[in-house]
Amino acid sequence: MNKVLFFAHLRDCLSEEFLMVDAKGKTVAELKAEMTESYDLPKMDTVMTAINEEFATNDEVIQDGDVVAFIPPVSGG
Amino acid sequence: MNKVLFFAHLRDCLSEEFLMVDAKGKTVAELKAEMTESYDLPKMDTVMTAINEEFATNDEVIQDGDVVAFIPPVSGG
Amino acid sequence: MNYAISKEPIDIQAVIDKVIQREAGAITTFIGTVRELTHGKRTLFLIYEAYEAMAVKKLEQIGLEIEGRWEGSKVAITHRLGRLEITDIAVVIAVSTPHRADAYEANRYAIERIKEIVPIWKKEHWEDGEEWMGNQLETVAYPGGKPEEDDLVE
Amino acid sequence: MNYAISKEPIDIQAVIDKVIQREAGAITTFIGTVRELTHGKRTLFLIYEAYEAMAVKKLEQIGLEIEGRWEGSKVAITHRLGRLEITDIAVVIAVSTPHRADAYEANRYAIERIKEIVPIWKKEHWEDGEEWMGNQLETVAYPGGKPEEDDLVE
Repeated sequence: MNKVLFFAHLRDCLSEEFLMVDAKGKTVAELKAEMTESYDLPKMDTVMTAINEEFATNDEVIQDGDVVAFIPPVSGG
Repeated sequence: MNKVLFFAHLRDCLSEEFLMVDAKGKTVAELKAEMTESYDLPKMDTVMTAINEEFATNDEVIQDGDVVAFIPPVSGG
Repeated sequence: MNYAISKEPIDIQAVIDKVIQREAGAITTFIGTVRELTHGKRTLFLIYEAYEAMAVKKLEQIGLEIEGRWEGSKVAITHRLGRLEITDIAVVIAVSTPHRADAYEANRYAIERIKEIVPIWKKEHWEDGEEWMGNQLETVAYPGGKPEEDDLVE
Repeated sequence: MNYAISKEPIDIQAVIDKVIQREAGAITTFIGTVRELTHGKRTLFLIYEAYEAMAVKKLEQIGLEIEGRWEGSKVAITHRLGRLEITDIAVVIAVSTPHRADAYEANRYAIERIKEIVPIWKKEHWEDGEEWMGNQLETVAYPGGKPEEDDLVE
């Protein structure tokens, strides 16, 4: 299983801080597409993805136990 | 009479922080030349002059009571 | 630790103390504060949220980038989370270097990188609404005109 | 007073407090510290001396120049006098502005102007001698080679 984290406006849309999902073997792009459709998430094309706290590319394959996070454009500072 | 102030290496050369001098009617350049000769002051060509705490040009004329200061190249900061 | 996320007000001097070194002739700090007006629009307060573990890692990465690029530099960064009022401090960046030009350049680099890669988000609250900045959603209309991200992210 | 000469150690936070404003999104500080090594030559300590009344006036002038040039900026500068040890703070410059690019540029302008027009002098003390910096006298020979002024004045 995989913990999938949401932040900022995605968290507001979902009303959840995270979901437990079986994403093993899926690419980042595949998981993102599924999530976008299932939860009607807005503007996911601007959202980056992190696996285990490091930015991941769209074709990276998710392993069992990986923590995935969707990272909207940041606005710290 | 005029108070003439010295700083940094000029103060060390003179062993005085200031001198009382009658410089009324003299230009900055004239006073500087006299002082340089009388006290054998080194490298006065790099030294700026202030009258009453403002930088003065060489041809400015000193009035009675003006406070004159010789300002070696600064090194604050 | 030179890189931190804080739910309490940031002690500026404590961040500076982390970069003091005998080889340094210059320390610069950048202090990001909450500004009241942007293009005439009045901010009431902000909320900062972060992916905390990753944010600390990314701050560390920025510090390593700087120490690799500006010789003899030392870096410390603390970013605040939670609700911030006008004039409250959101971030403090301290950089020490042997020579002063580097201290300015390296510090500027740090804040620009924070705005690129550190997972921290700011929600602006105005009199007539609220919005996560940087989200580019355009899903909420603000009668007073929506401020541009580039003008806000400081 | 936003412009000061101090014989006591400088309280950085107190200088920063002078430039806090609701319109500011950024505050930069420059902290000049006493560096131990310059081109491999070891400084033991420094003495700073000033033409105090004029120095304060010139710091004020620099502040006015900045506030005229960078809109919405606010400036405070304190310079230390007397004997300073390695890592001691010689000068603190704080500048607040609405936007961050200005805060860096205006702060950099302040330190460069201080080195041009503020009547403050630094005497370096090394193991093998001492010298007023910026005097370009070349009347004292240092076996270890005399450091260049440009490399020292920070």
